[in-house]
Amino acid sequence: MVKVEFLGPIGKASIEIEANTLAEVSKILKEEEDISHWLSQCAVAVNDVMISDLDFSLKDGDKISILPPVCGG
Amino acid sequence: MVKVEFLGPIGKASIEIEANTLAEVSKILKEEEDISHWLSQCAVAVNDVMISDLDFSLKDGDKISILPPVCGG
Amino acid sequence: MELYQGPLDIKEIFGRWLEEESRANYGAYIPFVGTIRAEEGIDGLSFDIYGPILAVWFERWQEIAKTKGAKVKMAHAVGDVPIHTSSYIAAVFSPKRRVALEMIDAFVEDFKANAPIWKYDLVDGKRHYATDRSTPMSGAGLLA
Amino acid sequence: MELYQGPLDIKEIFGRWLEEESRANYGAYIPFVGTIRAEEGIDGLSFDIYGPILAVWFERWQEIAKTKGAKVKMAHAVGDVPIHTSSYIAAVFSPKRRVALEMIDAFVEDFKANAPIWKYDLVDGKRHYATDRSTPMSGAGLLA
Repeated sequence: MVKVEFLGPIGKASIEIEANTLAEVSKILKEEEDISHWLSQCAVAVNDVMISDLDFSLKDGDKISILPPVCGG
Repeated sequence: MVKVEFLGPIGKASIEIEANTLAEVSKILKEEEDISHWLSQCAVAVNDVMISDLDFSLKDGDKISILPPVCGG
Repeated sequence: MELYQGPLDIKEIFGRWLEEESRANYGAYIPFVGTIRAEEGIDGLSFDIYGPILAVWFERWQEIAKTKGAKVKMAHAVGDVPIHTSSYIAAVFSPKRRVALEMIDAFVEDFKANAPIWKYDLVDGKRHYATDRSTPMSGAGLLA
Repeated sequence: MELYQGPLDIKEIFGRWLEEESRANYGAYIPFVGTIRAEEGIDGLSFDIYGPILAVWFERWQEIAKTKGAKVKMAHAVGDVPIHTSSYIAAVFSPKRRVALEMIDAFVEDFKANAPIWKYDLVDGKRHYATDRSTPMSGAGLLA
């Protein structure tokens, strides 16, 4: 199981899913009605490290963060 | 008569000279032993306005400032 | 890196940073202060921050600064920040001015684009996500 | 434009400027603080300033800033400034960050090149003109 957190304005509670790669996470999230439309705008981190590889493999207990468009300052 | 002031590190007292243009000022200052070697590095102001024209004409009472290389900050 | 609930005490932070580095022999200290502007009927802005990734982002900048003999600092507000008060201060210290002038620009721009902070307009006590002013982070769209 | 005998009280100036503009709806405030570095056995630096031409120089920058909706401020020390104290603070206020980031760079660089200020190293109580670090002003050599 891995945990998926939705940050900032997405406003959705964390979920736990079974996934071995980010590609599998993608597949599952695309089916979530309230999240799928965010995905094209969101970056991804695994255990607080930004990741840009869809084949990145996950292990049990990993934390995946979904980061929508930012505007600090 | 115009007054010529030597600013910053030049360390020379002001002088009063007869001159109708900056070209005439140049001619006179080149003959001053303690100032001539500064001239290639110095900018010039007339009545506190920076001037870059040697033909600039002067009137009685004008103040000419000789400004050596700067380093503020 | 400093995070505060509500508006920043800019004078306190500026002065403390000045003192912290007063013996470090830096010739240039350039802070950038971000203040909430009154516009479009907002009462202020509100911010969410994801601290762990902000810390990683900031650590990378500390390394970049170190390679140039410089130092970076930053503080940001969490939650509501009324107009005419400040939500952000970032600063670069460096021995020479060119490094500091170039780094404050790069640091502030990268902060804007890649720090995990979300901004909301505050209107009548409600938060409205600032969609139009927000930027997708590097690598956005991976899961789409 | 503010000139002070000896080192600047940077915290006082920074805080006062912040307050002066606190209702002017600027989103960005970028000060540049210049501090005397300990190097080559100097006790400090010393400065001569020719006020009238500095005022003209600064007035031109106020005009440039105004055309971009921004504001510039500056303060500089006259006379002796010991190491680890500050001789210079300049600042830009502007509604948006890009204008402020670009203007503080241009303002500080032009100041360095064209403000009528002369710098001396202080060693054993004596002033030595900083020839090697000084720059001829625009138009230098006219009378040569």
